[in-house]
Amino acid sequence: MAEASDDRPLLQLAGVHLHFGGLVVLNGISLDLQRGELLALIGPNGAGKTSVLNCISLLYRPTQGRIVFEGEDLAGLSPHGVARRGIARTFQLGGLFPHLTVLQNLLVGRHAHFSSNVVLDGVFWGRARANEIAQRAAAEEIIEFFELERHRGELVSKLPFGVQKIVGFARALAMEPRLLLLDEPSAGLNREAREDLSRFILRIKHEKGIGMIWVEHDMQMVADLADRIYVMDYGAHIADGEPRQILADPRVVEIYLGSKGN
Amino acid sequence: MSARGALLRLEQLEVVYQKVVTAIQGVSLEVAEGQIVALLGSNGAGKTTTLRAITGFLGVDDARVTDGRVWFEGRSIENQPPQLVAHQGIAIVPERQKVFETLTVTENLEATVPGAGTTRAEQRRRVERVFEHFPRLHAARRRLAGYLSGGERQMLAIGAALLCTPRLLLVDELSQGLAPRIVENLLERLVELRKELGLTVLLVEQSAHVALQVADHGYILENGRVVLDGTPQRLREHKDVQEFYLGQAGGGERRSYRDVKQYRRSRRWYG
Amino acid sequence: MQTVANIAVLVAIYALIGSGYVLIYRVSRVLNLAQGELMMLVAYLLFSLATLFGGHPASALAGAVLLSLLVGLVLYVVLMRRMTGELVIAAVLVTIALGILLRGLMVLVWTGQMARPLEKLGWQNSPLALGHGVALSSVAVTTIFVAIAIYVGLFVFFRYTAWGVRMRAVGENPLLAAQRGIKLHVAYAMAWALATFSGGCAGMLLALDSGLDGTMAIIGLKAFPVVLVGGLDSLRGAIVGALIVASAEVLAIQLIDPLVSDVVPFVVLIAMLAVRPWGLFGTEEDIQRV
Amino acid sequence: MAYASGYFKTDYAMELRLIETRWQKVSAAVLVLALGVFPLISPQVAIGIANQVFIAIVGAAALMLLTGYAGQISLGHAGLLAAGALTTGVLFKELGATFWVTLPASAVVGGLLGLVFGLPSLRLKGLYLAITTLALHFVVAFVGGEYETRRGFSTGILISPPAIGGFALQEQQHWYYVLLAIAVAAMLFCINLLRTRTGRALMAIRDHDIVAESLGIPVRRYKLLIFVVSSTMTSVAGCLLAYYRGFVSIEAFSLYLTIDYVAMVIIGGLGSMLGAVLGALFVITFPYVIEGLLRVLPIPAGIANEMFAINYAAFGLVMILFLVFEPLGLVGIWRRVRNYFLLWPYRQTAVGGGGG
Amino acid sequence: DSYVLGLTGDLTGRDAANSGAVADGIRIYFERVNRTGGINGHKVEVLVRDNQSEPSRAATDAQTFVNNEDLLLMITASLSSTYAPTISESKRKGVPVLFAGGVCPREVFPPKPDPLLFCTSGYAAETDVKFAVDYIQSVQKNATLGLISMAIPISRGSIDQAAEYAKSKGMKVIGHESAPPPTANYTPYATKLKEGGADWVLSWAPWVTQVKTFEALRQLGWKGNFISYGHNVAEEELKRIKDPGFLVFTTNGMFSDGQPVHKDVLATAEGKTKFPITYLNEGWVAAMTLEAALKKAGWPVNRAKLASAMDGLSVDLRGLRGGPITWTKTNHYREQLYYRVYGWDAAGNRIKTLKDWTSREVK
Ligand SMILES: Nc1ncnc2c1ncn2[C@@H]1O[C@H](COP(=O)(O)OP(=O)(O)OP(=O)(O)O)[C@@H](O)[C@H]1O
Ligand SMILES: Nc1ncnc2c1ncn2[C@@H]1O[C@H](COP(=O)(O)OP(=O)(O)OP(=O)(O)O)[C@@H](O)[C@H]1O
Ligand SMILES: [Mg+2]
Ligand SMILES: [Mg+2]
Repeated sequence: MAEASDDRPLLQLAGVHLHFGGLVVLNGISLDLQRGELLALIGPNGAGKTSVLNCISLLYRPTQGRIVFEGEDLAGLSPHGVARRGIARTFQLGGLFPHLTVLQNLLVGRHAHFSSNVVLDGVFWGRARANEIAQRAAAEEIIEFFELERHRGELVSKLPFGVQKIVGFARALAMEPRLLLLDEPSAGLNREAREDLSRFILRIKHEKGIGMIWVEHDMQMVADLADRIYVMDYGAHIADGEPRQILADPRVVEIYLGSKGN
Repeated sequence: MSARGALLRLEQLEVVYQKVVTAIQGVSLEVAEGQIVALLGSNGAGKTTTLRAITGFLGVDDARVTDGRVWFEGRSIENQPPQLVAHQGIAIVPERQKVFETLTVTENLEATVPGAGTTRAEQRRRVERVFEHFPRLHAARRRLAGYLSGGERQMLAIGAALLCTPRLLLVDELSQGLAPRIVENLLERLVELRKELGLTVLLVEQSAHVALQVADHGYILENGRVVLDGTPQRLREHKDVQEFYLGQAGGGERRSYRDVKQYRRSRRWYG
Repeated sequence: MQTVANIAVLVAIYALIGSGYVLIYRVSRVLNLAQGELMMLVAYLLFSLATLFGGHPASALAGAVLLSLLVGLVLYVVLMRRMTGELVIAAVLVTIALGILLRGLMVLVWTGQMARPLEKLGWQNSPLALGHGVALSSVAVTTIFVAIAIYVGLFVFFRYTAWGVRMRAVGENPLLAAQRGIKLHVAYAMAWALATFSGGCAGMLLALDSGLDGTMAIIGLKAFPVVLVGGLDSLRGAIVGALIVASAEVLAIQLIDPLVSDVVPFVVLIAMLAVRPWGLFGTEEDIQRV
Repeated sequence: MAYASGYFKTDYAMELRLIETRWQKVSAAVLVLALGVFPLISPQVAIGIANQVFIAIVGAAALMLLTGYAGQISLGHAGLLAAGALTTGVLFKELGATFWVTLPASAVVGGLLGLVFGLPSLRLKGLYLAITTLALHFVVAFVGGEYETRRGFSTGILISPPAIGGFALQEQQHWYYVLLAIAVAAMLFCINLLRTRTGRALMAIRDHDIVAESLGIPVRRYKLLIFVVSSTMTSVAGCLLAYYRGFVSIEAFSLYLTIDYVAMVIIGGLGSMLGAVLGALFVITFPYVIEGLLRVLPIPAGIANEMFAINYAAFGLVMILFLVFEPLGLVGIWRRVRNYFLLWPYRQTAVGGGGG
Repeated sequence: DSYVLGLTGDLTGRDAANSGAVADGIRIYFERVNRTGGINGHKVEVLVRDNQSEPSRAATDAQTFVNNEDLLLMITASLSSTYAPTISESKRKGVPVLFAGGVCPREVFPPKPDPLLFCTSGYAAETDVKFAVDYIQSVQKNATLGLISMAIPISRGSIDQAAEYAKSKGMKVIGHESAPPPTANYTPYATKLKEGGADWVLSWAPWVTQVKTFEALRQLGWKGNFISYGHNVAEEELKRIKDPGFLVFTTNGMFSDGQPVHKDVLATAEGKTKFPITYLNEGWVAAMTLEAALKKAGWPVNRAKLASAMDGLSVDLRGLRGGPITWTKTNHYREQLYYRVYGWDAAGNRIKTLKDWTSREVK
C-alpha cells in the first residue's frame, strides 16, 4: 500500500520518551512512517497517543529520543517551524477558532503560504491584495473538496460538532502538508459522516500521497482503512502490524478492545 | 411506552438560537422512570440542543425555548436556570467543556454537590467508587483536569455526574473518545445502575449499534424533528436506520468504509 | 526593630485588603476594582454610626461590621448577579463603574473632608510602647490582631467546608458548576459579603488610626501587587504577597528613597510574574491542551 | 451588473471591497458629507468634542487591535499615550523640535515601549497580563514625573501649536479636518490589517495560541508585533493630544485615562472596529450629555452645590446600567437593530445539518 | 448682560475640601453682591465646573469657557496639575485667568508676569518655606530639621528648596521624605524622621501628609516641634489636635483673630456651605479682588479691558490677610507677603498667635 518512491521513511521516531515531572507519558516510542502510508495509532485512554502527535508537532518537547522528518531532526525547530516544514494536524478537542468563520479558519491554515507583512497588510495594496485573492482561491478548492460550501461564511462556534470536525480536517489540509496527523477525527460523527470522512481520507491518500498518522477509537474504520496499526499502552509500544492480525491479537483485545473485539 | 408514568416528557419543544435560528421544532419525547432511552440523529440534528433545553444550559448561547413544555416529574422546567434543574435531580455529561480544567481530578469530584442528606463519609466513599470504576482517574487524581487526555476527561465527567446521585442522567455522546473496552464497561454499568438505583438515562449517541444495544426505546431526530421512534428492535429493522445509522448494505451485512461511493449525497429524512 | 513593627502593620493592612480581592476573584475570576471604594464606604458607615451612637462605641462597631456584610450582599444581588456569564473584562469594568458611583455618592453624603470616627466613638488612639524602643498606636496593634483573626476564620471556613473548591469551580466555569449542583448565587453572594467585610475592616481600622478622606479608595489599588505576587486565587498567597510587598515598601523607604516606595511593589510584581506567572501560590489558569 | 435580481460577486477581488452595494455607497456618501459640513454649522464646543473624539478613536482603535482582536488585555494605555505626549513635550521644550520631528519620534518611542510592554505577554495572560502592563504604566508615570520635577516643569510643559507648511494649527475647525483625516486613516489601517493575514493570525492567537502555533504562525513574534503596532498608534495619539491640548503633564495620564479607553472598547463592543468608534464617541460625549441633562432638570437651588457629585455618580450609574443591560456593547445594539430590519418580517428557520 | 466668570475647581476630587471651599466662598460672596445690586449695575454670574484636579478635565473645562464668547475671565481653584491646560487655553483666546486657592504658578511672579495670569491665593511655595525656616531658626538656633513632602512635583520642589535654604543658613537637615498621595501608613516615614534625630520637622504639602506625618511621629513618642503650612482647614485642626508642638504658618488670618471681616463672613455664609465657615477665607479674598477688578473695568467690558484693569489694582483685604493685594505690570502676585504663625495654647485651651504678621517682599 505504501507507495515508497523514496526508500527513506517520511517520519521516524526513535526511542521517544516524554515525562512531566514524575509522570511518564511516553516510554520509548519508535516508529517509521512511509510516504503515503496510513498508520492507525490505537490504545486505551491516556495511553499517550495524543502525546505522540504533540511530540511530533513539537507542542511537547520529548525528554529523550529523536524525531526525524524527511531526514531532518526536528529537535531544533519551533512548533511553527515544524508546521512550515509540512506537518499538519487536527486536534482531538476541536482546536478551531470559534469566533472566525469557516473560510477564515481555512485561511489561517494557509498562513505560511502568504508573503506579505504588517505594513503592506495595513495599507492593503499591491502584494497584500494579490496574495489575499490568490489564497482565497486556494481555500476555495479545499472548501470544495470537503463539500463545505454551505458553511463557508458561518462562524465556527455555531456549527454542529460534526461539521466542526470536518472543518478542522480541512484546515489541516489547507496547509498543504506532506504529513498529516489526525487525532480522533471521527469522534462525535455519525455513521454517515464517518463514511464521508473515510472518503476524504482515502482521497487524500490516493490523490495527494500524504502520509498520515491517525489516532482512532472506531475499530471498524481502522480495520477497513488503515495500512498498518500501531498499538500502545502506558506510553509504550505493544504491537504493530497488519490490521487483521493486530485486531485479533489477544493482548490488544485484553487491554483495549474488550470482549467484542471484531 | 412503559406503563409507568413518564419521568421526563418533552411536548412540542421548539428552541430558537439568537432569536433567528430554529434548531428544533415540535420535538416530543418521553422517558419513563427506570428506562434507558437513546436519542439518535445525524450531526446538527439538534440532539445537543434538546439536552440543553432540558438542563437550562441555553442562556449562554442566547437561545430560548420558544414553544412547548418540558415536564419533569409532572413539573414544567423549561427555561429554568441550570442550578435549579440540577437540584431536582437531573445530571448531565455535557458534549464539550465537561471538566473544571484548573481543578485537580479529586477537586473536580469534590466540587460536585451530592444529593441532599449525603454525609461527608458517604460522599468520600462514592468518590472512591468512581476511582474504582476508572483506575486511570485514580492514577491521575492529583493532576489538573486540564491536562487529562480526551478519554480521561470523559471518564471524569461521567464520574462527577454519577456523584450527584441523579434521578435522570443525560449523556451527550457517551462513547465519544473512549476506548471500546471502556464503552462496553460503561454500558454494563449503566444497566447495573438502572437496576440498583432505578436510574433513568437519556442517552445521545453517535454509534447506533452501541446505543440500541442497551436502550429500551429509541428516538431518531433529523433536522430538528423527531422522525422515527420505537423499540430498538423496530428501529433496527427500519431500512433507513440500517442504511444511515448501522452502515448495513442491502443484505444486512456491514458495509465497509472502503466501499464508500464517490460523491455520495445523502438522502435526507423528511418525516 | 521599629521597622519590623512597621512592616507587620502594613502586612496586616495589605493582607486584609488583599483577602477581599482574592475572595471575589476566586469565585468569579473578576478583579473587584471597587474594593478601595467599598473599604472607604464601610469606613464612612462606621463614622456615621459612631456619630449616631456616640455613647455606645461597641454597637457602632458591630453595626458597621454587619453593614459591611450587608453591603456586599446587596451589591451582589442587585448588581453583580447580572454579570454572571458575561465577559470577565466587562464585569471588571462594572466594578470600576461601581467605584465611580460610590465615590460620587460618598462625596455627596460625607463631603470630601477628613472624618475621624475614632473621636466620634470617644476613644483615644494612644501609643503603645512594645519594648526595645518600639512603639505603635493601639489601633495599629489592633489591626494586626484583626488580620490574624480574620485569616484564621477564613482558613477554618475553607478547610472545614467544601466551599473553597466549589468557589474555584464556579470561578472557572459557572455553568458547569451549576450543572453539578453548586448553588452559584450562594457562592457569589458569600464571596462578596466576605470580601466587603474584610476589606471594610481594613478601611475601618485605617480610618480609626489616621482618619478618613477621599484618598482612601486609592489605597485599595495599592494592594494589587500583593495579591498578584501571592496568586490571585490564594488566601495563603495574599499573606505571603503582603509580606513581600510590605517589606519591600518599608525597606525602600528606610534604606533607599521614599520616592521609589510607590513603584517598588510593581517592580517586585513584574519580577515575580516573570518567574512564576500565576503568583507564588496561585493555580495555573491557562491550560490549553490539544 | 444586474442589480435588478440581486447582487452577485463574480470574482474574489470583489469580495475584498469595503463598500459593496449601492445602498452602502449612498450611506457612505451621506456620512462623508455630514462629517465635512459638521464644523461649518456647529458651535465651537461641539467641534471641540468632535476633535477629542477623533483623537480618542485613534487610541481606541489601537487598544481594540490589542484587546479586542489579539486578546491581550492592557492597562498600560495611559502610559503609552503619556510616552507619546512626553516625547513630544521633551523634544519641543529641550530642542524646539517641530511637529515633523516629534510625530515620528513619538511613534518610534511608542514602538520601542510596545516591545517592552509586550514582553510580559509572552508569559502572561488575562488579568495577570493586565496588571503587569499597569505596573509598566506606573513606571512610565514615575519616570515622567521625575523628569518634570527635576527639570522644574512641575505644572506641565506648554507646547505651541504645530505649524504645517507655515500654517499654525490653532482653530478648532482646522484641527477638525486634520484629526478627522488621521482618524479615518487609522481606521482604514486597522480594518485592512484585520481582514488580511495579520488580522487572522491575531484572532487565531486570541482564540487558541497553541493551535495557532502549530498552524505555522509564529505566535511570540505576532504578540510582540501587535504590541508594537498598537503602541505606536497609541503614542501617535498621545503626540496629537499634546499638540491639541497645547500642554503636556504627566498627571494628565492617570489610571483613569486607561479606564476611559478600556471603557471605550468594551462599551463599543470587543472585537469590532466599529465598536472602537462608537465607544470613543460614547465615552467622550457621555459626560457632556449627563451634564446637559442635569442642567435641563429643574434643580432646587439648595442642592446646586451637590451637582458635581451627582454628575459624577450619575456617570458611574449610567455606565453600570449600560454594561449590565448591554454587555455586547453598542455594536451589539447596532447589530440587533440591523438584523431586525434585514430579516423583517421573516424569521430564519431550521436548516438541517449534514456531515459534509 | 451680566459679568460672566468661569470657575474650574476640584469639587469632587482629592482636593475637594480646599477647592470646594474656595468655590463656595466665591459663590456666596457674589450672591450677596448680586442681591445688593451687583457691580456697576450688573450682576455677576459664575459658571462652575468640576475638574477633580485632573488635567484633562481641566482642559475640557477651559476649552468650554474660552469658547463662551460672553465669558470674561477664568478662575482656577484646584491643584497645580490643572494649570497647564488652563494657561494653554487662555493664551489661545486671550482670556485672563485668576488663580485662587491653589499654588501660584511661576508665570505671575515678578519681574515679567504673563499679562493674562493673576493670582490671589496665599501659597507662594518658595517664599513660604524660607519664612518657615527663618522662623524655626529664630526659635531654636541650631535645630536639626526633618522635612516631609507629598510626592507630587510642587510639594517636592519647594521642600527641596527648604532643604537648600536651611543648609545655607547653617542648619542640620536630615533628609527629605516624600510620601505618595495615598499612603496607607505614615509610620515608616515618621520612623525615619525620628530615627534621624529631627527636633523640628517642616512640611509644605497637602494637609493629609502634614497632619498624618505629625500624628505618626507622636505615636512613635517623638517630642519635637512640627511646623506646617496652614491650609484653610488649619484652624479646625489646631483645635482638634491641641498639641503645643504643632504649629502652622499661614498667610490667611484665622477667624480666631475675630476681625470685623471675619464676623461678616460668618454672618453671610451661615448655612450656605457644607464646609466650616473658617474654610472660606481664600474664596473670600479672591471674590473681593474680583469685585474690585470688575468695578474698575466698568461696563461694557471685554476680556482685554478686564485684564488691563487688573494690572495696577490694589485691594484692601480688611484683615483677612496681613496686607493688601497689589498687582502691577511687573507683578501679578503681590508686592508684599504677610505671614503669621499660629499654635495651640494648652493652658488657655485656645489658638494663640506665636508670631504676628511679618512681611516679606516678593521678588
Ligand atoms: N501537559 C501534560 N501535563 C501532565 N500530564 C499530561 C500532559 N499531557 C498529557 N498528560 C497525561 O499523559 C497521559 C497521556 O495523554 P494523551 O492525551 O497522550 O492520551 P491519549 O492516548 O491521547 O488518550 P485518549 O484516547 O483518552 O485521548 C494522560 O494520562 C494525560 O493525563
Ligand atoms: N450557538 C449556536 N448558535 C446558533 N446556532 C446553533 C448554535 N448551536 C447550535 N446551533 C444550530 O442548531 C442546530 C442543532 O445543533 P446541535 O448542536 O443541537 O446538533 P447535534 O445534534 O448535537 O449535532 P452533533 O451530533 O454534531 O453534536 C444546528 O443546525 C446548529 O447550527
Ligand atoms: Mg488523545
Ligand atoms: Mg451534539
